[in-house]
Order: sequence, then C-alpha cells, then structure tokens
Amino acid sequence: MPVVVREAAVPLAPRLPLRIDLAKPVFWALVAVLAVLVLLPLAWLAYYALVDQDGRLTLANFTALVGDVRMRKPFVVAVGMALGVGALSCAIATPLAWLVARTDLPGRRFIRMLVTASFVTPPFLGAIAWEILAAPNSGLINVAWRALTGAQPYDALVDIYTFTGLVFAIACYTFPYVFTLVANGLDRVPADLEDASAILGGRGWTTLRRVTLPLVLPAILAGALIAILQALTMFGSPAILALPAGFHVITTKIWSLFQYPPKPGLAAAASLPLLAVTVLLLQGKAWILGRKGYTVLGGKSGEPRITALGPWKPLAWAFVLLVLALTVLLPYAALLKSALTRNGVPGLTLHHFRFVFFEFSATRLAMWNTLVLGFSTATLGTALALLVAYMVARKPVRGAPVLGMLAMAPVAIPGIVLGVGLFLAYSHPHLMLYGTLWILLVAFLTIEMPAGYQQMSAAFHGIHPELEEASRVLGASRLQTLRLITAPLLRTSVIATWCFVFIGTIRELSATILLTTANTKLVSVIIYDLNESGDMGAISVLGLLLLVVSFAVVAIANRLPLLGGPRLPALR
Amino acid sequence: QAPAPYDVTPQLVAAAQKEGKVVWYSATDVQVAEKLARAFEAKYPGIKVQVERSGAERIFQRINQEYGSRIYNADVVETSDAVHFVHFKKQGWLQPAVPSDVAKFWPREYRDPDGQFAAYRAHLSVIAYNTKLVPKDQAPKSLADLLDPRWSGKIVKAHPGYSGTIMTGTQAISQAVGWKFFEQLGKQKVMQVQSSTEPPKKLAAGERPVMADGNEYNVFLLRESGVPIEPVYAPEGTPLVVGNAAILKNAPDPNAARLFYHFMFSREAQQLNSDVGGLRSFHPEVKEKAGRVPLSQIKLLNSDPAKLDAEDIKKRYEEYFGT
Amino acid sequence: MGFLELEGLTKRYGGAPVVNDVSLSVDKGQLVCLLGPSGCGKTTTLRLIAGFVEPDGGEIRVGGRRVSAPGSSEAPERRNMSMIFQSYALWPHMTVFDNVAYGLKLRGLPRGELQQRADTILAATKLSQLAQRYPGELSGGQQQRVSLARALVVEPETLLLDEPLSNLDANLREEMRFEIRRLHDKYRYTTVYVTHDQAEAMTTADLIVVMNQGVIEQSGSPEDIYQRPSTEFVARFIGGTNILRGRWDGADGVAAGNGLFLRCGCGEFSRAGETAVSVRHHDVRLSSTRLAETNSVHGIVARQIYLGSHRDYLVTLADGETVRALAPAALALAAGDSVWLHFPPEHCRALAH
Amino acid sequence: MGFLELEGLTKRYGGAPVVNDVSLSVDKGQLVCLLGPSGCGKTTTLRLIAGFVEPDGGEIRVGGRRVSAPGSSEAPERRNMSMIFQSYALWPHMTVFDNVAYGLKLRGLPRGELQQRADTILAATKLSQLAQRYPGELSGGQQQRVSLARALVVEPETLLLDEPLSNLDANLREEMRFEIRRLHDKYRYTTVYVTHDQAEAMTTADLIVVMNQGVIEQSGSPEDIYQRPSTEFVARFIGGTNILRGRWDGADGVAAGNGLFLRCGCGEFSRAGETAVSVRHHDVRLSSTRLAETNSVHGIVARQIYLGSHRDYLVTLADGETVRALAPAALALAAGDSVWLHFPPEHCRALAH
Ligand SMILES: Nc1ncnc2c1ncn2[C@@H]1O[C@H](COP(=O)(O)OP(=O)(O)OP(=O)(O)O)[C@@H](O)[C@H]1O
Ligand SMILES: Nc1ncnc2c1ncn2[C@@H]1O[C@H](COP(=O)(O)OP(=O)(O)OP(=O)(O)O)[C@@H](O)[C@H]1O
Ligand SMILES: [Mg+2]
Ligand SMILES: [Mg+2]
Repeated sequence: MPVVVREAAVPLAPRLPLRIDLAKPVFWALVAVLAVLVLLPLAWLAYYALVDQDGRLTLANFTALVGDVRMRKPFVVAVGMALGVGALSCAIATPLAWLVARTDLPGRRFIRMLVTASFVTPPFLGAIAWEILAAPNSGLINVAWRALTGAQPYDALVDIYTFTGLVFAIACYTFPYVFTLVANGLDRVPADLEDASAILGGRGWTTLRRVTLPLVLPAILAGALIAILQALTMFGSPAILALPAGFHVITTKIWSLFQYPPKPGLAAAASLPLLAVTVLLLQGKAWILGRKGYTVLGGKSGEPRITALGPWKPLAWAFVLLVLALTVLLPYAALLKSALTRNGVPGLTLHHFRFVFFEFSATRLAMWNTLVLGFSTATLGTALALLVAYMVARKPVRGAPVLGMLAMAPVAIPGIVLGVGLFLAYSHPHLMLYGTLWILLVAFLTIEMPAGYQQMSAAFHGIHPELEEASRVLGASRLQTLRLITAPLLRTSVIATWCFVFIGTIRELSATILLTTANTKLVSVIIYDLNESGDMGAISVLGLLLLVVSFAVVAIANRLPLLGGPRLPALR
Repeated sequence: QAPAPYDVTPQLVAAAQKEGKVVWYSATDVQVAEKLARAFEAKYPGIKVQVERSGAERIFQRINQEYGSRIYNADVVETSDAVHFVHFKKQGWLQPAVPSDVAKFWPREYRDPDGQFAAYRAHLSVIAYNTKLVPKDQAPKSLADLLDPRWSGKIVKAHPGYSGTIMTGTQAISQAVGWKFFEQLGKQKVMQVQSSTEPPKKLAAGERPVMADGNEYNVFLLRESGVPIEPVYAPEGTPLVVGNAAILKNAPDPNAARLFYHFMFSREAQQLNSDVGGLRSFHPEVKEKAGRVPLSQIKLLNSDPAKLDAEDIKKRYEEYFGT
Repeated sequence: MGFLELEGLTKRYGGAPVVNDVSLSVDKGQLVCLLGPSGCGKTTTLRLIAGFVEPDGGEIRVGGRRVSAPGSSEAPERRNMSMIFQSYALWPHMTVFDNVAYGLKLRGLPRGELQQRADTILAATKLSQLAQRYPGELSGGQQQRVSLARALVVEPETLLLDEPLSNLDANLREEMRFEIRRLHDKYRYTTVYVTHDQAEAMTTADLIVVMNQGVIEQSGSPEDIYQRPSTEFVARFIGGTNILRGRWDGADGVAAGNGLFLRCGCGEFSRAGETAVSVRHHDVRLSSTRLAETNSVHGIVARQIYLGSHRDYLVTLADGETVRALAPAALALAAGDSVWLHFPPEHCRALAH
Repeated sequence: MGFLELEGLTKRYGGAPVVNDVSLSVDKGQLVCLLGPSGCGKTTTLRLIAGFVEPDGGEIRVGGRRVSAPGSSEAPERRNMSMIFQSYALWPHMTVFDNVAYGLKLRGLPRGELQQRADTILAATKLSQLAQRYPGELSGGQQQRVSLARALVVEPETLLLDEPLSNLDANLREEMRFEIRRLHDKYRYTTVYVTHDQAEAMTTADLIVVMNQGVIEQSGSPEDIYQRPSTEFVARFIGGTNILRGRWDGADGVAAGNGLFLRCGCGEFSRAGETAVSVRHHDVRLSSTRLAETNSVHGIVARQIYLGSHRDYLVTLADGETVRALAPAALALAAGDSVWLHFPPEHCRALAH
C-alpha cells in the first residue's frame, strides 16, 4: 500500500503568555484595588456618620441633617447649581467639540490642546481670576465698561458674585470634561452614517441633530455627569464666590462643619446624600442610553467626514474665540496682570516672579512633587480606568458592573471629606502612608478615578466588540487584545484621559490639603496657602507656571508615537 | 501648676543640636514665619526649623487628626485661634513649659495658668477704609457709623464660620454692644468673604470702600506697601485676637522644641513679628513701627475662649447675614 | 466520535431561542457548510463555537474536550480557531499587512518566516499591491479578502467562516473558494463555513447542514441534500423547486389538480392529507405538444427571463398556480404562449413533511 | 439626452485614477447594473453620483442640470437620491422602524401615512417582526434588508444600490430583486445597481455596464453583453467561458492546437497574431465518442463537481490546457476518464481583443 506523505502541517498554536484565563484574577485584583481606593475611606466616613464619640451607633447626624433647614437649603441650591453647570458645560462644549472634530476650522489641534490645558486652572484660582475680572466694582470688565459708557461708580455690567456668576465660573472649568469626551466621540463616528442621512435628504443640521449628536450621546451624558458631580462637590469656587453672593452650597456648609468645634460626623453624613445623587444620575444615564447601540466603529470601516464651514467660518471662529476668551484668555490675562503688578499699587514689577522662583523655598520641591505625582497618577490611573471600563463594557466576568459603581463612587464625596476619610484610612499604625507621597498617590487615584473611568467607558461605546473578538480568536488574550487593538483604537481617549488625570492631579486641592506635609508639598497647596496670606501676585505666577507646564505636557502627550502613532481613521 | 521658668543653657543647646531639627506648625504668614525660622537657624546653627505653615483651622485639624491617629510629627504648634488651645489642653496634648521671658513680661491673662501655652502673638480685627474712595472726614469712626444707610452695599466683612479671628471678634463685639448691631449690619448689603485676611485686599482692589472687620496686620502691610488704606479704632472697642503657642507633649524633638519655644518669645523674635508681620506683641520691649497706633492707646475688647459658643454665633450670624 | 461536537446547543436572546437544541458532529478535517435563510442562527452558532457567546444549554466539545457549556466556557483565544466575521472586523489602525500578520506575531514567528507567510497569503488573495493600505482605503471586496487572508494565514485547527465571499464577483469567488478548499485539505483544518450561496456549498462542502429558525432541518452530503431533501423546506431552500400538492392514490401517483396526475419516482407519501411533490425547476420540460398521458399539464407562459445559459420560465396553470422551469436558452417562447409542461417521474419526489 | 449623465468622470486617490474618464448616459426610468471585479471603482462611481466625493475631472448631470464637477458640487441632500451602502450604514441608536421612517420624516409625511408606508416596506422586506429591534440585535442579512427598506421607502428620483443583496440567501435574494424591480417600475426611479452577481444583473437590468480598473469595458443590454462580448475580459467576466487561442485561417476557422480546428459562428478575427475564441462552459458538449471532424478534441477528466442541476467538469487537453464544461447531472464521468469535447460552431465566438 502506498504511503501518502502529507505535507507536514505544523500546527501553529497560539502562544499564550499564561495558561490561565486572566479575566477572573484581573477582576478580583481590580475589585481589591478599588475596594482599597474607594471603600476604605468610604467605610471610615460611614463609620464617622453612624458612630458617635463614645463609639455608639447613632442616627443623630442624619436627623440633624434632615431636621435643619440650614443644611437642607444649601443642598437644594447646590443641586440647582450643579445642574446649571452641567447644562452650560454641554451648551458650550458640544458645539465647540463639533467644530474642532468635524469641521475644517483652522487651528483645530491647537484649540483642542488649549482647552485641555486651560483645564489646569485650579477652580478656585479661576474663581479668583473671575473676581479680578467681574467683581461689580473693581472687576476689570466693569471698570472698562464704566470708562467706556460713563456709567456711575458702583454700577456694574456683570457681577460674578451671583448664582449665575458662580454657575458660569464653575462651568468654565468643567466644560473641558464634556468637550474632550464629545470631541473624541465625534472622531469615531464614521462618515457612512452621516452620508446615509444626507442622501435621504437630511440637511447638514438635520443630520447633525438626528444622527451625529445622538451617536455621541453617551459621551455627552458622561461629560455632563462628571461636570454636574464635580460642581456638586466643588469647594474652591463656591467658597470664593457664593459667600459674597450671600448663599451656601453644600460644600461650603460642610466646610464650616470642620471649623471649631469640628463635627466630622455631621460632615460625613452630609456627604452621603451626594452619593445618592450620584447613583440617581448614573441610573438616569443608563436609562437614557437604554438598549440603543452606539457602536459605530464596526469592521466595515469608514472615516469621519469633515464639514466645510464655508461662509460660516468667521462666525465659528468668533464662537471659539469667545469661549476661549472667557475660559482661558481673559482669566489668564487677569492672572498675568496680577502677576506683574502689586495690589493697589500702579506700575509693573517682577517681584512676584522673583519671589516664587528664587525666594520661596517651597516652590522647587512642590513643583517636583507635583510632577512626580502627576505622571504616576496619570499613568496608573489611566491604566486602571482602561481596565475597569473594559471590564464593565465587555463583562467578561459576572458582576463586572460593580466595578463601574465603585469607580464612580468617589465623585460624590466632597474632596475635603474624602481627605479626612483617606487620612483615617492610611494613617493607621500598621499602614502609615501619611507624610509620604504614597498617600497623595492613593488620594489622587481615588479622586481621579470617576472622571478617568467615565472617559474610557464612553469611548468603549464606540468600539465594536467584534474588533476585539477578531483578535482573541486569533489567539490574543484579553490583555493582549486590550493592549494591541483596543487601546490604540481608543488612542485619543486614552491620551485625553491621561492628560485629564494629570491635570486633575495638578490642580486638586481640597483633599490634598489635609494630606500634605512639609516634604510632600504640592503646588496647588502652596497656592492655597499663599491665598490665605493674600499673596495674589505669587499665586498668579504659580498659576501661570502650572498652565505652561501642563500645556507642554499635553502637547507632548498628544504627539508621542505611543499606541500605534497618530495614524488612525479617527485622527487627522 | 506651672513649672518653673526656664532659660537657654548650653546643655539645652547641645541637646537640641543633637536632635538637629524642630517642626513648627504655624499659622503665621509664611514670609514672617520663614524669616523667624531663618533667624533661629542663624542663632543656633545645626538646628533646622521645618515650617509647616497653614491656616489656623487646618493646623487645628491636622493636630487633631495626627494625635487621633497617634502620629507625632509636630514639636511646636501655634495658631491664631485661642479656642484651639483650650481643646488641646483638655485633650492633654500639651507639654507645660514657661520660657523666662514669658514669666518675666507676660500679663497673666495672656498665658496659661498651668504653663501649657502662652500668647505668642496678637492682632486686632479692625474697621478700615480705602482713603482714595472715602475722604478721611467722611470715613466711619465707630461701629455705629457702619449702620449709616450711606454704607449700604459698600461694606465688606469676613465670616465667622471661616475665620477664627472673626469668630472671636464677633463674640467680643456681641458682648460689648449686643447682637442688635449685627442684626442691623446684616441689612447693609454687606459683601461676605471667607477669611479675615481678605477684606483688606478687597479694599485695596477697590471692590468695596469700607471693611467692617478684618486683620489689622494686613492693613498695616498693605499700607506700608503703598496702598491707600487706613485702620479705624472704634470707640466701642476693637477685638483683640490672641494667637497662642505651645510645645506638644509627644514632640519628637523635645529639646529643640524647648529651645525654639524659648526663642519665639524672645525680644528679637517678637520684634521681627511686629516689623515684618505687623503683629502685636505682649513683650514690653518691642517697639512699634512708626505710624502704628500703639496697643496702649486702643480700647481693646477681650474675649474668653473658654466661653465661646461657636454654634450659637454661627446660627445667629446666619440668621442676620443669610450665610 | 467527531472532532467538533455540538450537543443540544441552545442560545436565547430575550427569551426566544435563536439556536435551539442543535446537535452536530464534525470529523477532523471535514468542511461543513451551514446553510439557511437570513436570521436562522448561523452566525450565532459560529459565535458559540468560537466562544464569544456562552450557550444557555447544551455543550460544545473539541477533540473530546468540553470547551463550552453554560457557566463554564473556555476563552476564545485558547481554542486555536480562526474566524471570518460577517462584518469583516478589520482593525482600522493597522495596514493590510499588519492585519494579516497579527495572528502570526502572536504565535511568535521569526520575522522572516512571518513576512514570507503573510506575503504568500496576500498573493493568494490578490492583495499584494495593497499591503500598505489601511482598511479604510479599500473597496468592500478588498476588505473582505483581507479578512479572509487574516483568518487563513494562521493555519488554525478549526476555521470558522461567516459568509467569507459575499462581496466578491463570481470569478474571484470561485478562485477564493478553491483556495479555501486547498488550504483546508493541505492543513486538515476542520472548517465550518456559513454561506447563503448554494453553489458554493455544493461545490465546497463535505457535509451540508441546513438550518431553519434555530434548528437543523437536515444534514448530509451535498448529493443527499439535493437529491433526497427530507422536508419541503429543504427542497425549496436548496436549488429552486416547484411544489405541487395533491392526494396520494395509494400506489406511486398523486392527483395534483388541473388534470395533472403525477407518478413519483421516489420519496415518501403522506398517508393522511395532501402529499407535496417536488420537481426541480431544471427538471421540468417544456414543449409545445403533450408528450405523455401522466405527468403532463397545460399552461400559459407568464414571463420568461434570459439568463445567458438558460431561460427562466414562469408558467401559469389553469387554476392560476404557477410553475417555474429552466429551459435551454434556445427554446424561446414569449409571454402568453401556450405550452405543455412535463414532469419526468424519475424527478418527481414525494415529500411527507 | 439621458436623465443621468456622466461625462469624462475621473476620480483619483493618491494620484492613481480609480474612476477613469467614465462616460455614461442613463435614461429616466432605466435600471443600470454596474458590474466589475472587486476594486474596479463601482462604489466610487456611485459615491460620485451621490455627491459624497467630488470628481477630479468630468461632470455629472441629472435631468440636464450639472450636479457634480471639480470644485462645484451640489450637496447630496439636494439630489433627491437614495442609496444603499455596502456597509449598510444603519444608525445604531434608532430602531429598525426609525431607521426606515427617517427619510419619510424628513419629507414631512403625516404620521398616519408615514406609519403605513414604513409598515408596507417592512412587510415587503420581511422585517415587520423586527421593527422595534435595534440594528445591533439583528443578523447580517436582516441588517442588509433594513438598509434596503430604508432606501426604497422614500421613493427617490434616483436610486443607488451598492450590492444590496449580497448577504441574503438565494430565495430571499430573488424575492428582493423582484421587489426592487417592481418598485422601480412602479415609481419610475432611475436606478444604478452595483452587483457582483451576474444572474442578478442579467435578470434585473435594462442596461449592463461592465467596468474594469476604473474604465467602462462595455455597456449594453444583458443579451448584448452575454452574447456579444466585445473583449476577452467581458467574455470571461460575464458567464463562465473558455478562451482558446489559435491562428486565424483567413475564413471562419481557427487552428487552436491539440489538433483542434474551430469553426466560429460569430465574432471578429484578429488579423495579426493570435485570435481568441470564446466558448461558454455550458455550450461545450461532452461525449465518449468523437462527434464531428472539426470543433472536437480529446481530453481527460481532471475533476468533476456535482452542482445539483449540473455537473461541472474540468477537462485536460493533450498539451495540459484545461477546458471547463457544464454537463447535465445525469452524465457522470469520473476523474481520469477519457472524453471527447465538442464546441458547436454557432457557440464559438472569435474575439479580436
Ligand atoms: N480612500 C482611498 N484611498 C485610496 N484608495 C482607495 C480609497 N478608496 C478606494 N480606493 C481604491 O479605489 C479602488 C476602487 O474602489 P471601489 O470601492 O470603488 O471598488 P468597488 O468596485 O466598489 O469594489 P468592490 O466590489 O470590492 O466593492 C479600489 O482599488 C480601492 O482600493
Ligand atoms: N443581540 C441580539 N438580541 C436579540 N436578537 C438577536 C441578537 N443577535 C441576533 N439576534 C437574532 O437572532 C437570530 C439569529 O441571528 P444570526 O446572526 O445567527 O442569523 P444568521 O443566520 O447569521 O443570519 P444572516 O444570514 O442574516 O446573517 C436573528 O433573528 C437575529 O435577529
Ligand atoms: Mg449571519
Ligand atoms: Mg464596492
């Protein structure tokens, strides 16, 4: 019998780095990490809220909370303010994102970076800048207006010390969340879907309204959610603007609970309703998105279409300029002015620069610490957010959605309260992180987790799971797929998240202030301390320094040939 | 009972130099605190002063946190809110020590009978106005003047919920002239700011022409840098705010702490506080800068921190001012 | 025992079963075609095999090892399979070459061999020119070929193809079909091939599985399925067929109305009720005169379409029923012409179901 | 003058022309099929007509009005066209119903009529059950039908179809093809239909346009194209054909080697060099004996494939050349059998190009 020799078919089995499926271990690792980051401080807060000084269980804090209108009213005001901020952020950011992502507006890349970088302004510094600009009497805008129109002294064109003023001043520093999310989402809407509308007779506007924007709805909602919750838990701006305006928001109220005699229990209890609001908002978002699909980057790829603005270009530019002027140019001009002048004294001076760079001993260390923490938090935080968002979006393990809840939870806790929780959690004799940079790293990871997670999770809405499946069936593990396929496809979002976490870290204040010590000083903290001693000039110099540094970092991050380089359908 | 006063001895200096550093939690203005630290380091080489400068409430909170968690970082603590030391003392966190200068010069009411702390500095909460916006003759002269309708919408003041200075001041004024004053001031459309450092800055910026309360030393510092601003000492009295200092019981550098604590009350340190920081001192040998009204010519309103009912003050304040 | 075995496989979406108690055994090296109407669950079955979805019931075994069962499924990357997606699922951020070489890189091939293997498959799929393009710069058919090349190049143990040739022209489709079969034979993959093209299935498959609404209607060799469809559905679905209904006369005849009496050469009669008789379009003979007593009926040409090699006739019988017939292109009748239809008994198949 | 006119239309990507000087005139109400191999520029041509891309040269006129020219193109939404995309381009955030009703909403139809029209088209495409699903919850073929329904429902002036039926099974494809033709005739659209399926083109088109590498090779009626291909490319592309090459004898014969002398019934001979003779697969006769002196040659069966209605033979001639032949299913020869091939002169077509 003849022997048939088949051509040797060497089986090319995929080489897996590990023989076990990593999904479960990674899931549990993430649960552990998030539990440490989030649950530990939260548990301490719950403990504080529920246990009185003698160690007995009590509901006194909650009854005090509910029973006192001085606590209830700030809460209502804060919710109103936050919703206002959310709406205003969307109203500014969505058109801007569209202009930058989907039109032929010149200088789009630059505008993008500028917006991200503008975000570096610590909100309280922004509020200060807006005081300089729009305080009713001394505000530069009002002064100029009076000079131009001859209006009476004490007449004001704009007054930042009002509810609307506050909403505006906060929105200036939260709209980048929405902007970046929406711009990245728009990058991923393929032209096909818009073409299909156009050919059926949908005008540009109709197509935008009925097809393009609904497709980035997850991004808009995620951005709005973050903006609303940030506003709700923000302390700096309301502390500066709400008080002169004559009302409290919940955070300023909570802050005053920390004053002598401190009532941490009540403060902890007061932040729990914010957690409830967060859960409600998350639920609302899930409900709006519903069963609808948003996965637009399928396998049959098309590229996003660029709309020619034509005669609308000047108008578009005017809008962009207005937004940039209000959020970046004017505030920083104000800061520049106060960096170069002395309060109430005419003439220019470099005194503040000299003071900050050469005389003030803390600057160098603080700058170094800030950068170290910024880089490490951004890198770790982005990786963590990517993993968590992946888990939640693809549900490889039952119970994965829990991770999303965990990752979102910190957003509800005002920074200052969180700071206390973190301090309690990490200054245990057995776990003494206080006084090291580690506790700050942990704090920043916790604080930045929600925003990072929302960014990544919205981005996942745009990636069709089949693109990942195609990789896995060829033998790539989940993590390899995440690294080789998903992350590069999400490149803009990953970079944006990195920048956001970086910047968030740089500008974070409220929790940080409780956790820094002499050796772990940060720029934001020294800015705050300088503010207490009234050194506006030095503050402005530091603010400008932060702006320059983060702008440089953002610019570099956007150009790194990381993650497969800039060549992507999404990016041109 | 207070321990015996102590002086600087070569042994103390040697022991302190062995420890090599002292950690000072301070609420004094950075520039002042840093200068003081440099002066100490110059005088006692080999001992580094680590200045942990923060707001008074922050420091209070930190000490609470740290001692609550058995973390002992601080050697010497100093805040501008006298209430804090009542609390520290009650907790038993302070180490009794009486520098010789304190024993010699300090009036009884400005030091702890048990020698646990003493008034390191003091400042006033004053009325002030912008001399460019308000001519001297039209300026308010007293607390009562502030209630004149012509100041409606033109006054700035700080908030007792955010500032220990203002808390103390509010207590003192309410005891001196009654709550009625605040009730009426509340109708003057007052601009509220947080910290007692801010009203002078608002005056300087021209945002409001008159301030109802705020730090005197900020007024001094601004005026000396050329800002047209002038303090007013009301005939009803001006609240005095005392800032205490103390050595902490579990100080990691006990000798350096004693040495530094002693230095803080010395004439040269107190003079520096006055010159650079515009602070008031209880050291009789300290000379006020020219142009400053000496303490002896001002009617002071003292307050008793032990009797302070912050809750009540905040509640009434919110009632009258809305926040 | 087969290499790839599905047993009682069930998958539900929102309660409704989409794959319903499917059992199938495929031997190593066999090429199975899954055929069925749109939405019958073909893609879902493939996705179950690949491990992207977990079954709600039943299990899948590969080489005797259980890889899928409710609650415990092996990850897709451990199954040494390869798949073509109906949507192609090309990675837009990689060039054609990188897309194709991806699987090889994962397998740690040395640079040179990787290059050479990728080049070979790109040449076979006629994509060599386009290696440095991005998927967004390709035509639909080119994208589909990239997807094909990507799946074939890794020489998997099991190959899953979901309509891999639907966007190619006839010539290219034939070439690619041969290429698939050639590689399949060379490396002895076990292949599951979903297609809607019967000719493709008939020419390529060792085993054809006809699905309908989530269940397997019939499985067998191409000849089996074509010549001995066991249900009306299969008969209709595979190769055009006319179904004529009538009462069984107890022997081998069926009275089908219109005066048509059909002798049936094969099949099974249903004892009660009507029996369906299936006659393929191309087995119907047309002539202008009556050719025989039985199996003949008169009709009117309703329309005819020229197909190049044939003409496709639609003929209306007396009671309005219609019969489709494929006649040689030479036989040209116009609509309205009278015609006799003849159904050769050997091509009349009685269907009980 | 035609309704839809392309004149000298050119489009380049990165320098290389993808559509190259294409001129075409389509009358109102005509259905044109664009046929051509993968990547030849069909989709690009459609996108040019729709206005998604601007030509680099030439122009497009609709109803005499210029709608596209380099530098000045009317927006797609003003062209009253409708299109099916090769990628479907369904809106994932809208239900099937909303996808389909979108175009009607834009046209401001009253609620009732909108509902009724959408329901009608959904029924015609067999999607009524799925109206409330989202595209992500549909199978590939179902998605394609939604895309079809969405394009058809708006009754446009011009309908552009890019492989609208590629993911459907044969029966459904035929039904949908009839539906498209029915609507086309009813509303007198002008339709441009891209397909890779020749049967589809032959049965549906009024005019077939064969493209190759961006240029039009030939256009004409289905019969024209099939029976009188003007180039070897067209002959090969439309319907399987064998090309035999040889020298012209000056009259009507070609000496094609292997002792085969072909009399050709039609076509054009090339005076210089070799003449190609095209004989369709299904026109080749197989027999075990020699039937005639000319047009006959001996060969060995290399393989045969059962296709149900036919068998597909590959026969090797003496010099190794191969000939494909479609024979009735009844004629069963095994690989290795000896066979005589007969090429009827009336089906031998000489091709000069
Ligand atoms: N953006 C682009 N950049 C470069 N080349 C492109 C681009 N888009 C299309 N092409 C090329 O243009 C040619 C024509 O593409 P087109 O999509 O028109 O082909 P097609 O005839 O529709 O093919 P198929 O039948 O495969 O869909 C192809 O070779 C394709 O690679
Ligand atoms: N996510 C889902 N939710 C609900 N139903 C679904 C979902 N995915 C698929 N289905 C339904 O399951 C059925 C089977 O889908 P499947 O994709 O397996 O069909 P198919 O046989 O591949 O069809 P086609 O030939 O059209 O691609 C379809 O009716 C489809 O509508
Ligand atoms: Mg399918
Ligand atoms: Mg195409």
